Formats: sequence, C-alpha cells, structure tokens
Amino acid sequence: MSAQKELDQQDTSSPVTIAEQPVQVLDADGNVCPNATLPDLSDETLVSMYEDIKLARRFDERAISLQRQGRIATYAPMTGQEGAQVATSYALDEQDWLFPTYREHAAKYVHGVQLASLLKPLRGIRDGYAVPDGVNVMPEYIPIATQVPQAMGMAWGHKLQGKADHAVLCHLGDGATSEGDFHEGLNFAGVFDVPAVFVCNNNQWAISVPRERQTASETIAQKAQSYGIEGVRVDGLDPLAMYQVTNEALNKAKAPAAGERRPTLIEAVLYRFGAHTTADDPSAYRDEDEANEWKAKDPVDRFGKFLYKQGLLDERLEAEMDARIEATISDAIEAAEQAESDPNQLFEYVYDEMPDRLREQRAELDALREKYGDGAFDGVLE
Amino acid sequence: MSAQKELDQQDTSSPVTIAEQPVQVLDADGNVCPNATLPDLSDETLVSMYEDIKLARRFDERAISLQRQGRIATYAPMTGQEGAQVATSYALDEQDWLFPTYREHAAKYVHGVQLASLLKPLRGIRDGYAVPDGVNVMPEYIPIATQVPQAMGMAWGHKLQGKADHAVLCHLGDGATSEGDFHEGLNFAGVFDVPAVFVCNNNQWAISVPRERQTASETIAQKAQSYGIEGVRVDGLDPLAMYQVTNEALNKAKAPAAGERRPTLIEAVLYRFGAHTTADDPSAYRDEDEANEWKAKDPVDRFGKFLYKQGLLDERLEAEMDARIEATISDAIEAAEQAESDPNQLFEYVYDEMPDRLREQRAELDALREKYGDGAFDGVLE
Amino acid sequence: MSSATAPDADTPIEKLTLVEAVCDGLYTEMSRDDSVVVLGEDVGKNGGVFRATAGLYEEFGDERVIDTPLAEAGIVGSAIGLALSGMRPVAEMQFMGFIYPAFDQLVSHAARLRSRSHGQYSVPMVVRAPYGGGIHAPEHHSESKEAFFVHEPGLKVVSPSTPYDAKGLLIASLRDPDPVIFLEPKLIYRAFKQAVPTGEYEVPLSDASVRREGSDISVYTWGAMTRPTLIAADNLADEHGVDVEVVDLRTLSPLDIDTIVESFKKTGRAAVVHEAPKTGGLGAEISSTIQEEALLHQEAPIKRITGFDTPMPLHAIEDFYLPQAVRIQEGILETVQF
Amino acid sequence: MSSATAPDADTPIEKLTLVEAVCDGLYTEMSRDDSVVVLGEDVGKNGGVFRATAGLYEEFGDERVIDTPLAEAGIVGSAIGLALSGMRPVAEMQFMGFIYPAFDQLVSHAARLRSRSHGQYSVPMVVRAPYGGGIHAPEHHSESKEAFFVHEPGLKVVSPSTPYDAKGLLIASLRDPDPVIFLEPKLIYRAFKQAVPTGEYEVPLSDASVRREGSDISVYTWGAMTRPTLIAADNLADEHGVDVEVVDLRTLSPLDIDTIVESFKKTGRAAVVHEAPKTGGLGAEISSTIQEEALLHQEAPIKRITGFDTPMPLHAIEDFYLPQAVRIQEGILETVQF
Ligand SMILES: Cc1ncc(C[n+]2csc(CCOP(=O)(O)OP(=O)(O)O)c2C)c(N)n1
Ligand SMILES: Cc1ncc(C[n+]2csc(CCOP(=O)(O)OP(=O)(O)O)c2C)c(N)n1
Ligand SMILES: [Mg+2]
Ligand SMILES: [Mg+2]
Repeated sequence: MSAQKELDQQDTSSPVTIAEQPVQVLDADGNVCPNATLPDLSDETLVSMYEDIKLARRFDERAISLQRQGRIATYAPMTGQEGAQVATSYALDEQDWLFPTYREHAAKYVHGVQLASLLKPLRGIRDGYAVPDGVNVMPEYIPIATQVPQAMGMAWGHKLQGKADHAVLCHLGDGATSEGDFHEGLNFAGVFDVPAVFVCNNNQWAISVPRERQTASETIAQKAQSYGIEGVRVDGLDPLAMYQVTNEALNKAKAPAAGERRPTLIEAVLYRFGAHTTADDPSAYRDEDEANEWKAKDPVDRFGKFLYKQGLLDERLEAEMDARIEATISDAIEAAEQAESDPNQLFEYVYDEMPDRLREQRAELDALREKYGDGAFDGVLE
Repeated sequence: MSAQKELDQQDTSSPVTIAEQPVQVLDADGNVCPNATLPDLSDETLVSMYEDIKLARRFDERAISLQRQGRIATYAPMTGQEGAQVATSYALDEQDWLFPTYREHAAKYVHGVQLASLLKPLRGIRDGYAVPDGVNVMPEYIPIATQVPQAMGMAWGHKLQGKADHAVLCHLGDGATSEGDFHEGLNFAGVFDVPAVFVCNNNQWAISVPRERQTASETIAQKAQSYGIEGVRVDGLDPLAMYQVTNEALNKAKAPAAGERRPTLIEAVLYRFGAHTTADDPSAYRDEDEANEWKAKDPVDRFGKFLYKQGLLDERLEAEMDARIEATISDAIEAAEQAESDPNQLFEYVYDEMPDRLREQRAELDALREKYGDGAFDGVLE
Repeated sequence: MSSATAPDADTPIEKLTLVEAVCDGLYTEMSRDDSVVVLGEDVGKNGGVFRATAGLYEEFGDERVIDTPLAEAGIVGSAIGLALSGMRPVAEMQFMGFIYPAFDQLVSHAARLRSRSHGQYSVPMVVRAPYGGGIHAPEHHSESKEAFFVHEPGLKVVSPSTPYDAKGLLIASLRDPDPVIFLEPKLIYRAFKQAVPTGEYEVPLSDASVRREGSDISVYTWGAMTRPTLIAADNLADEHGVDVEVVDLRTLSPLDIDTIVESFKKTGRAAVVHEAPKTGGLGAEISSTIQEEALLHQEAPIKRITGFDTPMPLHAIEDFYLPQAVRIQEGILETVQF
Repeated sequence: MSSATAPDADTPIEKLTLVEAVCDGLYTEMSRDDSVVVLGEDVGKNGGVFRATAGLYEEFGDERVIDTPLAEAGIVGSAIGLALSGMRPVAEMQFMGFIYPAFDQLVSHAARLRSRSHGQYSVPMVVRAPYGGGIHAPEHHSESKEAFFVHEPGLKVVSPSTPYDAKGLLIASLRDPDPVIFLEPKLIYRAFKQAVPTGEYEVPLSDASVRREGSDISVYTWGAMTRPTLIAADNLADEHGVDVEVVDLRTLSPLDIDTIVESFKKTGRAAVVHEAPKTGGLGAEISSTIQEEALLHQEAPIKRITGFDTPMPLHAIEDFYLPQAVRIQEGILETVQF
C-alpha cells in the first residue's frame, strides 16, 4: 500500500458497525418493543417455531433425566438457549449448512436431523452423525472453536463454486472466542469475504469461567471489527430478534448490497440456565440469583405470551402441542434405545479403503470375540 | 454478570482508545511537527541513538554482503525498521525483557546483545543465543507469533512476583497478527492486565502478502479493542515518535494510573525497504515505486537532519561515528567468523541432565568421528 | 476429599485415590514452594472438572490457582513465560484431546528453549492432562497419544498407575528442571485407594517399576493399562501356569531402558500393552529397543497388545477398542507358546 | 523452469528436478480438475518460497492459487471446509516446522471426519510441506517429524525421493479420497533431474519401491535419505562386497508391510535410515513390525540409523546430526557382521 495511504489510516471499503444495544423485538412480557418491527413470518411459522422451542425445552428435561438414569452419557443442556437455536435454524434455507457445537441439539433438529439421531451419539453410537443426504448439518464440534475455520472454508468453497447462495451458519460459545481458531477463521472470513454467519452464543459462562474473565473486551460483537466484518449484538432470549438478525445476516451473506461485506459475527446475549453438562455442578462457581434474573426473560414464556396476545395460541392448542411433543420425543428415545453399535464399526470408515493392517486387526478382534464372546470385553477394569 | 448489566452493554473499567492518525514527532525533513513535543532525551542520548540507527543500517549492508559471499546463511534485513528497533530498545530499562523475532537485530544489540552474538547463529552457531546473565533478551522467535503468549506469561510472572517494574517488550510483524497465538496472547494480556508492550512492526508485507490481504481490519492498532487494551498507531519511520510512544507504554505497563490498563499494542507503521530475507526477491510480488515512496521518510535521513538542525551533529562528528561503526562491525564479524561449533554440542542442553540413551548416541558419534575424521561428515549429498 | 484442603501432620499416611493423590501432590508442593502456580480452564473455583485441583483455590488464592481463558496455546505459551520468569507453572489441559492447540508451544518451544539458548534459559514446567479411555466419555475425551511427546527430544513424559506414584512422580516433575508432560490415567482416577504419605516425597523420573516378578515373559505397560495387565498376569498364573513379569514404565521419556532390557534378558519374551493405536505407538519403540539390545535372548516375537489403528470410537464400543484382560491374556499366551 | 507454465504436449518426457515435478503435478491435475485449488502462504504471485507453485497463479488465477493470511490452522481448517464443500484443496505449509499450529485441525478433524460421520463426510485434501535438513536453513526449517502423522489413523503420509515419484505420488494423493500429508524432501528439491512424463500418471500410495536389489541386508528409507543410502550401498558393494537391498517406502502411512517383510525374509537383516530422532521415529515401527512378522528369519538386530534424540541443531553441525553415508555404511556393516 502506498505510504501516504497507509499512514493516513487505511481506507476501508466497508464501514463496520457494531450495534451497542442488543437488538430486541419482544420485551420480557411478550410485547413488541417500541420501534421494533416484527419479522415477516406467517402465523403458521410463528406457531411452529414456538412448538419447536417447547420441544427443545422438553427434550432437555428428558435427556437430563435419561442421563440420570444412566441411559445416555454426559449431556449438554440447552435450556435458555432453545429460542436462539430454533430461531437461527428457522432463518436457514434448506441448502444452507449448519456447524453446531455439542450444545446445539435444537438447531440441528430444526435443520433436519432426527431426534433419535441426536440421542444415538449420547448412547455412544456414531451413526447418529450420519445424517441423510440433503440434511446439511455437520457432526457436533467438541474441540472448542475448531469449527470456525472449517465453516469459513466451506462457505469459501461455495463462493468459489458460484454457489454463494449456500450460506454457512456456524455456532460457537463465548469461551470459544478465546481460541486461536476463532481468530484465524474470522480473519479468513473477512479477507475472503465468504457467505458465512458466525453466531456466538454468549451464555455468560464457559463451564466455570464467567464472560468477563474470558476477555477484557467490552462486548464480543465488537471483536468483528478486528476482521473488518459486521458485528451485531442481539437479545438471545428473544427468538424473534434472533430470527430477524440471523435472517438479515444470511441474506447479506448471500447477496450483499454494494459495499457490504458478506460475513457477520452475531453475539447472542443469553444465559445458560442449567449446568454446563450433566457432569457439572454450577453451584460450585455461580450464584443462582444471577440465573434467576436471566430466567425472567425466558424465551419460552416470552414467545408464548406474545403468541397468546396475538391470538395465535390458546390453551387447547398448547395442550395439543405438548402432547405431540411428548409423543415425538418418546418415539425418538425408543428408536435411539433400540440402536446398537457393532464392534466392527471400529474399523469402518477410517479410510475409504481399509488398509491391510486394519483388516488384520479386525480379523484378530473377530477371532477373539468368537472364542470368548462379547461378554469378555465388558469393562476394562474387571 | 447480571442480566441487565450484560444486556445494557458491558461496563468497561478502562476506556480503550485507538489513535487513528499515527503519532509523529518529526516530519520527513526532520522538523518537529506542529503540536508534537520532543521526548525528554539528553543531547547525548539523541546522538547515540542516531549512531545506533546508523550502525544498524550499516550492519544490514555488511550482513547482506556476507550472505552473498556465503559467509553467513539466510539473513533477514531490517533496513527501514532500524529507527523503530533502536528507539524501542532505548525506551527499555535494563531490567526489562525483550522478545525479538528474526528481524530485530538492532533491538537486541541496543538492549545488550553483542554484535558478534547476532552473527553467530547466522553461521549456524548457537552460542550466540546464550547472552550473558543480566542481558534480558530471548533468542529470536522464528515460528511466527509464538513469542506473544510467552512474552505475556513472563510479564505475568513478574507481576505475580511483585516485580511489575520488569516490563516485557514483544516484537511481532503484521503477518503475525493473523496467527492464533497473537490472539490468545493478547487476550490473556488483557484479562490478566500484565506489564507488557506488544510492538507490531507493520512493514506492510509478510513475505509476498501485503497488509491489506493479511486482514480486512482497517488498522492493526484497532485489534487492541478486542482485548480491552490500548492500541496506538505510530509512524514507525520516526524514531522519536517510536521512542515516545514506547516509553509511555512501558511507563503505563509498570505504573498504570487509576483506571489505566497495563498492556499496549503499538502498531508501528513502517516499511520493509529491502527483501524479506536474502533468499527473497521482492520484485516478484511488489512494485519498487511503492518502496520509493516510503523511502522518502527514511529514518536515518530524517533523524540526521533533525540533529543537524538542532546543532547536535556536524560532518566531522558524523565521520567519526561512521569510522567507529565500521570498526565495531568489522570486529564483530571477525569474532563471529572465528567461532566454531563442536559437534558434541548436539547432545548438550537437551535436558539438564543427559539421559543414558543420549550419552550412548554421543559415544557412537565420537567413535565414528575418531575412526573416519570429521571430513567424512561433509554434506549429506555426497 | 483429599488431604489438599486440610493435611493432617499427625497422620503420616492416608488412603487416597489417584486423583486425590495428584491434588495432594500439588498441595504439598505449593505449600513448600511459593513459585508453584496452577493455571488452566476451570482449575480455580470449580476445582477442575475432575476435581484434581479441589480446594487449592481456597487455600492458595486466585494468584496461584488461576482460571484462564479457554485457549490452550495461551495457557502453555504463558506457562512457558511464567517459567522463564522464575515461576514453576503447572498448566492443566482439561483432557489430552485438547492439548493439540498447544502442540506448537510444546514441541517448538518448551522442548527446545534450553538447547536453543545453549543452556541459558530453561522451562521448568509441568503440563498435566487426564488421558485414556474407558469412562464412556464423549469424542476427543479419551486420547492417549503419549507417543507424540516421546518423539520430541527435550520433553519428559510421565504417567503414573498408582496413587502413591501419582503424588511422588508429580512432585518429582514439579522439581524437575525440564518440562514434563504429566499424563493422568483418568480411568483409574477413582478406581482404588492406596496408602500415600502426607508429606513430601519423590518418585524419580528415571525408574520403571517391576510390579510383578515373573520368569516366562516381560510385559511392559503404564497408566491405566497396568491394572488389566496385572489381572491378566494373575489369570495366566492360575489358569495356565504362566509366570508373567509386569513392568510399569512410569516415565515414558526418557525410557528406563536398563530395566526394560534387564527384565527381557531374564524372560526372553515380551509384550507391550498400551491404549494408543498400534502403528507408531510406544510399543514399537520398546520392542525395537529390546531387539537392538538383546536379540540373542529373544525367543519369540515381541507382541504389541494395543488400541487398534482407528480413531477412538464413541463409547458404545470402546471396550472393544481398549486392550482388555482377554486380549492381553491371549497376546501373552501367543507369545509364550511361540 | 518447470513445465508448469508451458507444458509441451509433443514431448512426452522431460527432465525435471523434484520441485519442478511437484509443480508439474499440480499443474497437470489443476488442468484436468477444476476443483483443485492451491492455498497457503506466498503460493500465489510469489510462486512459493521454493517455487513449487511457480507459474500456477499466472495460469489459473487468484481464485485457484490463493495467498492466505499467515495462519496455519486457518489454512488447514479452511482447506477442510473447502474439501467438505466439494473442492480438492492443496494446502501448503511453508515448512514442516510450521505445521504444528495446524496439528489440531489435522489430527482431530481431517483424520477423523470420515469415521466421525460414519462415512457421510470425507476430507479429500493434500497438505504439502517441504521437510528435512541439510540445506543450512535457520531453526525450525529442518523438521522431519513424519512419525507424528503416521501415528494418527485416518491420515495418509507420503514422501517421494525422485522427481518421477514426486509427480506420480502427488497426482495419486490429489485423487485420493482421504487426507494426505505430502512431505517433500527439500534437500533434494534440486539435487538432480529425472525423466518425467508430461501428462498425467499415478504412482499408487500403496507400494514401496525396491530401489536396489540385494541379498545381504534390507535397508528401509524414504525421502532425502534414499540417496545417501544408495551411495552407502554402492560403497559397501565396492569396498566390502556387501550386497544391500534398498527399499524406498514412499508412502509412510499406511505402510507397505508386504514389501517390507518380503525383502527382509530374503535378507534376514535390516536397517532403517531416517532423519527424525531415533526414539519414537518410524524406524521403531518398521523394526517392530519386522520382528513380529519374520522373527524366524532374523539374523541380527535391526539397526536404526537416524537423527539423534536432540533437536535439529543450527546448521554448523547439522551434517553430524543427519545420517551420513559414513554412518549408514557403518550401521549396515555392523548389522551384516553381527
Ligand atoms: C479445545 C478445547 N478445550 C477444552 C475443552 C473442554 N470444554 C468443553 S466445553 C468448555 C467450555 C466452552 O464454553 P463456551 O465456548 O462458552 O460454550 P458453552 O459450553 O458455554 O456453550 C470447555 C472448556 C474443549 N472441549 N475443547
Ligand atoms: C508459524 C510460521 N509460519 C510460517 C513461517 C514462514 N515465515 C517466515 S517470516 C514470514 C512472514 C512474516 O511476516 P510478518 O509477521 O509481517 O513479519 P516480517 O517478516 O514482515 O517482519 C513467514 C510466512 C514461520 N516462520 N512461522
Ligand atoms: Mg458459554
Ligand atoms: Mg511484515
């Protein structure tokens, strides 16, 4: 760059804005906020969104209880975050891709993953991750923030292939913003201007570490400035605000106006109402009063009140909904509990073609199972 | 954090400022800029700083020529960056620590490393990195940005030990800002508020990649906001501005005023006048016109003109200086060229105590050398 | 809970689990040496996700037991800096599967700063990580890739198999002038208790331990696999009259080659048991070393009884992945009957 | 320069150096398959710091030959995403010593996405890196840590030793449905030229190559060490009448165990030559495998002739670190005379 230009402050083709006040559509009582406009959603869609949010809440309760009974392994609850998860996935088109973490069960479900598939990995069965063709959902990302450069790369691939209308939506937590992969992925997104939307679910905690110990930055959205992309703060407990902001970001990603940059970092300001996972006890590190304050903004209540006020919901409809939800979840649990993993799956899909040595190892295991029976393999500690 | 507080935009104990116009003290002709104040430096210091900058320039020429003659290996020139290097090290106190990259030869020299020690590693001899006790300079960092979290950690250690007056100054390049380690280190620095100053020598190029392809951020200084620390842009070709900004940052790191944060990210806006290294040919990727524009702000000329105008320098003094510089460098080259590495150094300092297997390997090599002579080890390709 | 929060000076011995012994080791050394600080994700108020640092925050405060942002390169990189500044940092990686973001800091710097600086600087630091499978954990939570670190000169690698060793090896690691990767077999974090002295003691990083003497075959193992190996040895004695010597390596780098080879020279047969994938695992190093040093004593191929060359599976079938007593027995028998 | 910028359809064969053959391989495959893109630091306008991508930017433009920001996890992570989107990315790591920031993306994701997704997704991607010592490069520029990647199931690891193989193996890697770490021995980037077909051809990733037949001992090696090994073999034939078989492994993961063992069964003696440190290096895997499969043929300890267990030194003494012909000869003789 020329000396004068560089010294005079670099020019920016795309002025970046960071909304300081989080975008909000509904207040805590389900009234539309002054100055807010409702997103353009049909009554049907609004009601179905509510049903999915309720389903998510109920799924969480059931999963926690399954874990307590030892029927599934460690589970990461989403209570408090269901509104954001469901709303962001409602904003996706079918061809768009979703990169979830271990917490985005509802986001995956809404984008096409079967509930039973969500439960299978929790039973240690990996075929739950093998979603059908056309369901554009990646397996959950457990190593924190590693999905960010990959989501960026997939969006880049779409753009390079002239399919910029295939946007990628990538979830991450507040803790994830501290990882190098977050930084590298977002910096690439800015440089290559890819059709990707990064949703940081700032639930105020990374296990026991509070947001203000995670970074000295005032907000997470403002980190977007480092990458020359847009940052937006939104009330993550407000499903309509989440829908609206995500929808706008996705539209911009696919078809930016002149001077607009495609990528957006959305900071969803919300709260993890429950434990980090079923293995965690939040009372060791946080005050339940804090949680209660946030619970007053509960997305289920808030959205429900809105629908009642709009005349889109009544008690009969809600009871029907609850019954449907109950049945759907029970069916899923049953299906998941019937699933089994064959030990031979160990050797499958390591490579496209199984190497000789792996073939031998499979034969070795087969022979042992034959000789001693599968019972002999129970529990390494015996 | 409480729901309302979080939603209302997080409070910040330390308002962060990013200077948009780079700080400048001298104009391109060596006049003091309007509104600028000269740093509080004695005449002697100013002249000695100039001499060191000139020495750096000359060292660069000699090193490039040594490399051409095959007397040293690949060398990373600093021409254009000597002013910034010398000035930042002048701002250091003796107890302060320096974390250099492969390019900060002059910064190391000024902080106490012998010139001959700088040359030895270029001859493949590592004892050049073993600086005397009390010279607080780390060996150069080659893997980009890896020094950032380490510098942060050392500053943190000083603070935890109640020695916050031992500041750490960490150099990095513009390319380094893309690495995860940059992000993680600066984020830690902000969270733990450590006495560290990070100097990004934004020389506009990371080998062949121009600054504007490195990040879509407007400036590098503004990335400080992501970490809740101060960011400053400074004319890196202006040694007095560099001194002033670094000095202030170091003072703040050691003794912050109420509400101030200790760490600072300084963006030194400058230019790599020459090749990335002696192995690089910049004409493959950049226009020499660009370089020429920056060369008009040459730190040596500029600072020299200033000293002449201030009556601190004349031709006789400058000639004496040049002679001293020539002698100093020639002595250093001679010393470095006399140095040798014993092959047994391979096995030394891998661990505090040499493991048995290493002892055996050393014996094995010794026996071979004894039997065949060191000549038998010349060049793997023979 | 462990003695960490309230050590009892009058009782010289107490029964601790392995994870309690780790905590006690940290407590003991932090009490003695102010320069020891613990840092990592959730190690403070929360006491660590496995409670390996439980009570330390309350005892030593937030300047010595430090919750960090979620960034492993930041944790290890800053720990290197802390060590350079004269402190003795103990960095916790929450699981070994999350150590990889810090890989560069470990192999390019922690391992090499001493030699790079011609002995001028060093990095006395311990990086702790729970490792290994068998607890029905999610993906990435069951890694055992100790071989990565053994292949990097300048690092030491340690893995205890008992509470007593856990404390003693940890204290020795904390006092070691070189960086130590301290791998804790989380499968046996709470599997059993053992008498552990309350005060300070070291188990040296130089010595493997013969856990069971035997004359027919030497079986080398470490960490969580020591138990099924000992069980297999007992079974084989009972059922087949095979007399197995079990050598717990304890320190994986540098290896105690003398003990390894001495045992082999006695038995002439060997197997190695580890959780990591077979190819490129530490089993290869051990059997390769043995045949170099004692081929003339070798009566059978040295058998590797290891994880398969696949990623660690989700937990439904992890018991088929890990070397079980049944696989260990079969492997030993095959070797003995060769 | 290489044929990359102007391949000549009429000349089916041209003399290329190894680095030119790499470039030609990229050119050939990019010409055939639009989905192949090259990304990395300085691979575009600058043509790569070793000129391995010279001319490609001019030929294929900045959407297929892409200069990225300086961030290896970003490069490999985004390449994984590109592969998932249906492209065939070739990511360049400027030197193997700078691959570690991307280690997590490689081992936790590239290697595992196929198995994680139960076969639904895969990562057909090539990560190229110049590796090895001997060129008087600065620190970190001479790594040869292929063993790290061989120990991670799901990755393939390839290292050519000739221009012909470089092109053929690279094309095979680009067409492979799994992620390949393609390690280029930069010591011999320009050491010699060889006849290389201008069109497309594959050298399969499954086969080691017997470079020299012999009856007294099998010596296994790969990459840059193939040359001094062949020289040592010739010297030994001349000076000692020892008949050495030299096996160039070419693909390091999965290993061509059949060829390795077959050769050994013929000779009964073996050595492995590699640059990496001895402990935990691939030599251990090879000798361990041989004694498992062919102990009854073994007449001497399998010798590892390798880098020492130290960091790669600065260049003044690197010739003492690397296995030289003299060390190779001595090691072979010792084994033959055992
Ligand atoms: C690289 C890595 N380090 C550590 C962990 C262990 N871990 C799992 S979840 C978690 C906290 C994540 O916090 P955040 O990003 O805020 O997401 P949240 O769980 O709150 O949704 C940690 C430290 C991990 N999974 N990956
Ligand atoms: C982790 C890593 N990746 C790649 C390299 C190769 N490399 C050496 S210098 C350089 C460019 C650095 O640019 P910048 O940070 O701007 O510093 P400058 O050289 O301009 O001073 C690169 C890519 C490296 N040394 N380390
Ligand atoms: Mg969180
Ligand atoms: Mg630069």
